[in-house]
Amino acid sequence: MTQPKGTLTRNTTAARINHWITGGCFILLLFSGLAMFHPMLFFLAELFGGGQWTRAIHPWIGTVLMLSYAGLIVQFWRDNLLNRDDINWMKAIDSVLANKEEGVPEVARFNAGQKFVFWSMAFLVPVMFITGLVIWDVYFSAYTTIEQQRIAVLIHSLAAIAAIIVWIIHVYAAIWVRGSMRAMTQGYVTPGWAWRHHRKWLRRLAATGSTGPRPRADRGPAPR
Amino acid sequence: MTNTWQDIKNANVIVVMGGNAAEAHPCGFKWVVEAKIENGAKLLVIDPRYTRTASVADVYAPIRPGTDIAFLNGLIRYLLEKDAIQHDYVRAYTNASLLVKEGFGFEDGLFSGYREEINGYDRSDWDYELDEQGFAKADDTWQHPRCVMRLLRNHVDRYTPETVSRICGTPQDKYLQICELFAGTAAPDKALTSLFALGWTQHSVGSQNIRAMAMVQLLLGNIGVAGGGMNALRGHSNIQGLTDVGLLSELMPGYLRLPTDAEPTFEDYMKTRQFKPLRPGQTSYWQNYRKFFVSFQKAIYGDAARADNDWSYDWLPKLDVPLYDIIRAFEMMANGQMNGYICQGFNPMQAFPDRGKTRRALGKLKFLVTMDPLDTETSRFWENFGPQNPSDPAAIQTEVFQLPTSCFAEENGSLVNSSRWLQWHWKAADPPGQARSDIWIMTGLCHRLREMYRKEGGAFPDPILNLTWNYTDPANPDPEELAKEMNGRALADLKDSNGAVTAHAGQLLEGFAQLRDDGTTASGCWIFSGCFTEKGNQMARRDATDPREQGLAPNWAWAWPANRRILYNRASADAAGKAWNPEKPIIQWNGSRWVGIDVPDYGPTTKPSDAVGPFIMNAEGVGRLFARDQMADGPFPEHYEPFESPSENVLHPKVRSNPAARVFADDRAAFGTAKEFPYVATTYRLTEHFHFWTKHALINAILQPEEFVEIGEVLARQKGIEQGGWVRVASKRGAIVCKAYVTKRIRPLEVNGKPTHVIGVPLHWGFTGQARKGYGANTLTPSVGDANSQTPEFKAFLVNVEKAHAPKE
Amino acid sequence: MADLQSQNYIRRSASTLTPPSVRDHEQEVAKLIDVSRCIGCKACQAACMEWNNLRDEIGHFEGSYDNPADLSPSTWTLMRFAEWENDKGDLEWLIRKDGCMHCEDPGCLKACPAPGAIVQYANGIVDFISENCIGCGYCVKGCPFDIPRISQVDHKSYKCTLCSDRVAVGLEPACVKACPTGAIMFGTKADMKTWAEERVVDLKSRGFSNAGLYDPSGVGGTHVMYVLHHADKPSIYAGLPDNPRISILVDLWKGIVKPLALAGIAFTAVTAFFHWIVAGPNEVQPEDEANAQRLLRKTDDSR
Amino acid sequence: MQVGRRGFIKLTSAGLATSAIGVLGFGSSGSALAAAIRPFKLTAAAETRNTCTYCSVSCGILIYSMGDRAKNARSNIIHIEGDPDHPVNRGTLCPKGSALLDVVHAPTRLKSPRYRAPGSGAFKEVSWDFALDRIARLMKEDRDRNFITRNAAGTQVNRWTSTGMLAASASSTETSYLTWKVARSLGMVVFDNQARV
Repeated sequence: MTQPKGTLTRNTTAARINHWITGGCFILLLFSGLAMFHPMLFFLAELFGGGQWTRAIHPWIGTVLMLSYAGLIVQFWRDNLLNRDDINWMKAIDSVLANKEEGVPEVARFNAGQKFVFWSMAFLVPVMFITGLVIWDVYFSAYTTIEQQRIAVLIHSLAAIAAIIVWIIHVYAAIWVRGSMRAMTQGYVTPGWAWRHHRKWLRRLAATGSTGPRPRADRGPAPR
Repeated sequence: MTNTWQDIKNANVIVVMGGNAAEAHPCGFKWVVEAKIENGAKLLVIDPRYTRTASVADVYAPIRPGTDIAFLNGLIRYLLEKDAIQHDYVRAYTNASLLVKEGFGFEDGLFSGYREEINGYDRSDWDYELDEQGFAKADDTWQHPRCVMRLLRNHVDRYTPETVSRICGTPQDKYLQICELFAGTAAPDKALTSLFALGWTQHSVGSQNIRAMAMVQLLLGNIGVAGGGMNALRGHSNIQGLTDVGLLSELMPGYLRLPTDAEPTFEDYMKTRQFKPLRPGQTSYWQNYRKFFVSFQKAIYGDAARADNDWSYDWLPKLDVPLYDIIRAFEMMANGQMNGYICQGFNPMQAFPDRGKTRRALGKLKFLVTMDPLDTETSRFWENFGPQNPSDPAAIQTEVFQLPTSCFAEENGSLVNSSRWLQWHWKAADPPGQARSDIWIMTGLCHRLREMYRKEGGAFPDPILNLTWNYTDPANPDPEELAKEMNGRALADLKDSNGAVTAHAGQLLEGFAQLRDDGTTASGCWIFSGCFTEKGNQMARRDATDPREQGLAPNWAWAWPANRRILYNRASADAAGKAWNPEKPIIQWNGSRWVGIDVPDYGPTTKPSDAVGPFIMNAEGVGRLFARDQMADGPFPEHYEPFESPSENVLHPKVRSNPAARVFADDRAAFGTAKEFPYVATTYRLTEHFHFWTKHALINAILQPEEFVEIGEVLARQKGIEQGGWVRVASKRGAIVCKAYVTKRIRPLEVNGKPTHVIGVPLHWGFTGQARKGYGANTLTPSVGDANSQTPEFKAFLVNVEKAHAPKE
Repeated sequence: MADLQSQNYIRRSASTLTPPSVRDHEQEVAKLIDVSRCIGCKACQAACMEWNNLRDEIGHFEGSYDNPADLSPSTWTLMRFAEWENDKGDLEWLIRKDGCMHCEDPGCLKACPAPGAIVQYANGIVDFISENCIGCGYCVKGCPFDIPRISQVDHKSYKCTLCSDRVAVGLEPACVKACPTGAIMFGTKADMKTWAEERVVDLKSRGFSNAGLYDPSGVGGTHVMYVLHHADKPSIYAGLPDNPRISILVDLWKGIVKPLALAGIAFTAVTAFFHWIVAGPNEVQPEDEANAQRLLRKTDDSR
Repeated sequence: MQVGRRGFIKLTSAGLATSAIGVLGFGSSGSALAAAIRPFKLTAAAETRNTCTYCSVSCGILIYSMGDRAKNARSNIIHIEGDPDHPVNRGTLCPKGSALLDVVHAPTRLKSPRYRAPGSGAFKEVSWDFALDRIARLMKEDRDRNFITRNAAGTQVNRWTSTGMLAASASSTETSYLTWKVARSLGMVVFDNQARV
């Protein structure tokens, strides 16, 4: 994809593909999972060819999502490490929500909100995967007791609800913060977007002469 | 069975000993449960194993296999000692008062008259002392030292509770508890029923096991009454019928007996058959033997049987030995004395003792014919099926014919159940492929032989050529025609004493009372006479009404003899003709005749004051506590150890096992000793299977798929045998390798001071069918039979057991 | 939805609306298994297989008479054998016919996510409607008696139907008919309870002082009940639950979690929506671009 | 229904012993419920009364078969259950009786006569004529060679001991009577049945 001159790469092509695989899986899991979770939503099973197909497909999609999310973890974990900035950012959450960026401390590539989404999912996805295996009746029912399965199915549902809530926050944030969507579709942001939302990240890119998404390691750190 | 299945519900006490009714006859057993619920009955189970029957018993007592007579003789001692007998019954209806000949005695395990050279007894002294008129002498006070009651007391005196426990291994407290419950039924209005089966017959003392209980029942007044009786639970659906029709080596239809070499002429034969009454005024129904015999000969030889040729008496084969039973047959076969064998729906490879010998014997035949709906082991004996049947086909020269037959669902006919009911059944479908009925096959063979003898001549063809065969379709006789032939018909107009015609020539007879010995009647099986009359097929009757719901259903099907449902039912009433149990009368004297819910087993107008005994088939008219000369091994039962036993005979060490049993030399050589084979084994059926048939049925194969043996926890621990692990069980004759069921249900018994372990060997598996392959219990069993019937001793023998690995395929 | 035409449902799985249930004036039926009369002959098993056209695999001997070894999609009822020594040291062979209990409050139905895959008729029979079954195995988790089994072949859940096809035409279930000793009886639930009382009196008179009826209230009673000689210790009968009830975990999962979850999700979405209304989009301003360009130039210069 | 049924079963002739269960009032209820419940499979099956082949309780059974006995329909047994009118079993059956269907249709049921020649390692299918001709010939040869007409004492004994027979325990009484006639007319004495075993 050609990137307009003067813009910064927010997400590499690989990262974007990885993200959208994850996202697609998530949506399929959301629909199929909700179909099996609540009778009012059972109609969603029709999207998958009926209840049997929904039941059969859901765990396979879950497996893909698990692998896919593992890819995201590999790619993003370093930029999601927590630091002091996150505390300051959280302290200024009122300004963030009110779109008053002036009062918000500078953050690097990801702010605390994004890190929350990232780490929540990093926790919830494996939890769902493991509990999902326990209740994947066709292959694994023989390895656990029914009581363990009952615990698993309850945890699976609770984790799924949490994940859905996190996902809603994630999606809304992408809509709310203009330019974010393009960052994950076309992969680039304008320097102004970076200045506004991830000024520390912009400073580091600028210091190393990188166009993103990460500072160039061979140019040394930016001067203080 | 003397009584009906449903009649069991009238019992107050039910004893299952020598059988496992719940497992082998579940649907009949329902009446036991019914008795418990509706009649408050107690169920007693005496068995080496805690069986499924025991699981619903009120009292269970273990017993060492093969020691039932000790238990029962001890019980008789208990009853006599406590005076818990039904005095009026015993006095009037048994031979307790009759005097026995002076020469009779019993010493050191032998009755008088033992002759070692024939392995048997000269029984001439085992009889009553007769007066000048030929009637047995009696002492109604039971004081005479040679009256049966005194002799019996003396005989059982040795069987104290301590001795019984020492022999049987039954704990004394359980034993006495059971004795007490038996004793309670001596009251005239209380009944005890005995349910037994092969657990008693399959011993070298099998017949005496049953006699011992029959004696107990006579003492308690329980024969002939509702809820009483001696109830042999027959094994197969028509084994009663086959026995009735005389398909046994020494029998003819209706319990007539084949002549022997000692009876060269018809008159010789009749001399020993028409029993004269041994007490004044008695019926002695066998006095009619000649009528039955002549009518039978007329049925099978028609016009060729005439008074001037003694009704073709000479055409019958005569026996030179008491029995050509299966043990003798396979002994002859193994010795090369037989060339051909026909197995019609029978599977000797699985069913006969000493499987190795059976296999070897079959291999010496020139030809073997099997007729069966299923692929039996016998028909495949020559084939190598691995360790379960290691044969070498190339070395076996037997020609084998496997003929496919129809099954029950594919033919019409009657079957006789355990309570002697002849029940008609109807065909529902055609047999598969080219399978044909046994009737068609036997007819096909008969016609071919007949044609060959007609054309070519040969050895004594007369009986073959003159056999009656006047059926509508000679190639495939209709079962109804055969039933009518058995029922019998008049060959000339029959007239009563007033000259009135009771049956026109050609008409079907109403019953055996119409049979004549002058050749004017024909009946293929006198006891069945009445089953198919001019009124139609009585066996097909389906009116289930049951007066007073007492369990007779007299209009359902038809029971021999004469549609009588309870044998000896005259004994249900006292000497004056009033029911012992007024709640459950069967027949009673109403002043002019016997009336009630059953056909009287008695002259219908014979007055009570005539003192005619109720046991009309016996020449003395009463039940026999003393068996006269009717048993090969003694007029009283005596405890003898099984031929393979871990214990000496504590009563008479010199005579350990039944001295009158016939043992062939090679079979004796194949007996093991307790030193080498220390554990007692017993074989049995499980409820999921029927012998060797149901392993062909998928559902039953699923329900009990694989061969196993049952071993008590104590022995398993000693031997390091694990639950469900492989074991090798060996006797002197062979070994099986199968799974072990380590169970609490078999506990070691304290026998003569030593712990004795019992191993249970279920018998259902073989190498054909759908269940997993097995060796078969008869790999282990000894080839020795009961002294009277030659029923093999499957229920008590010796084995060793060791932990093992799965057999290699 | 052809299955709704019978109009006699009390309960229908995963149905938020009341199923057609006007034909509810029906006698409740029950099967009474009198363990004290049972001889463990497996006639019920054979009759069940025969009537329902089920044939499981031919198994192995595994150290007991329990065959097949467990319930399965093709084994809807099973005799379970337990050798138990009583206080007197006497052996009792406790034999129990295992299979669906047809609970008044069926855990399977509660757990089932597929509308109409599990139904309860007005006569009390709990039936699995295969057409609607999705094979998820939730019924297994819902059942307090460990009864349903999922087929690996067609991925449907199976269990005893109480021969709903026979009962519907006025016959008794196949196992009931076959039972040689009358250990299995069938009739209205009221009649069965009366009969059970008589049996308990008889058993008490025979020394079983703790005899009683097993009709566990934890699941609202059952339409398959047991007469036990030791009703104080159901678990000695090859693990019959002493006090069965639907697991608290299943209750939570199928109870409070469902509305809470939907509420939580909805709340989040609505909150986001109102945030949009109130705060609106967060857009990059021209001065942001200018500041960024300045920064980029400055660092370029400094290099 | 019960009254009608009892009345029905009192009829004893063979023709009336079989009937469609429809007569008993099971008519069309099956199909009405079919939408939710498995259709009742015996609605129009032919019913035949028979007796269980196994033990001597001799339980009454009802055999249900496919096809209404029309000429073009080959009857096939589809179900067997207890006869509720039978006074002994009253409709019950044991695990063997309940599984009778599987023995009728056992894969190991024999469908054709088979012959195994001396030393051969396998059966081969043969015709009935071959089998019966050959068996009859073998029997005659053996009988003619080994029949004992008179014993050493000169008594006519008519004994054939070198070929024996075991009779079936589940065949009908009529079959056994015919078997007796055939076997004994040949002089067979090694003749027994399952009663002793």
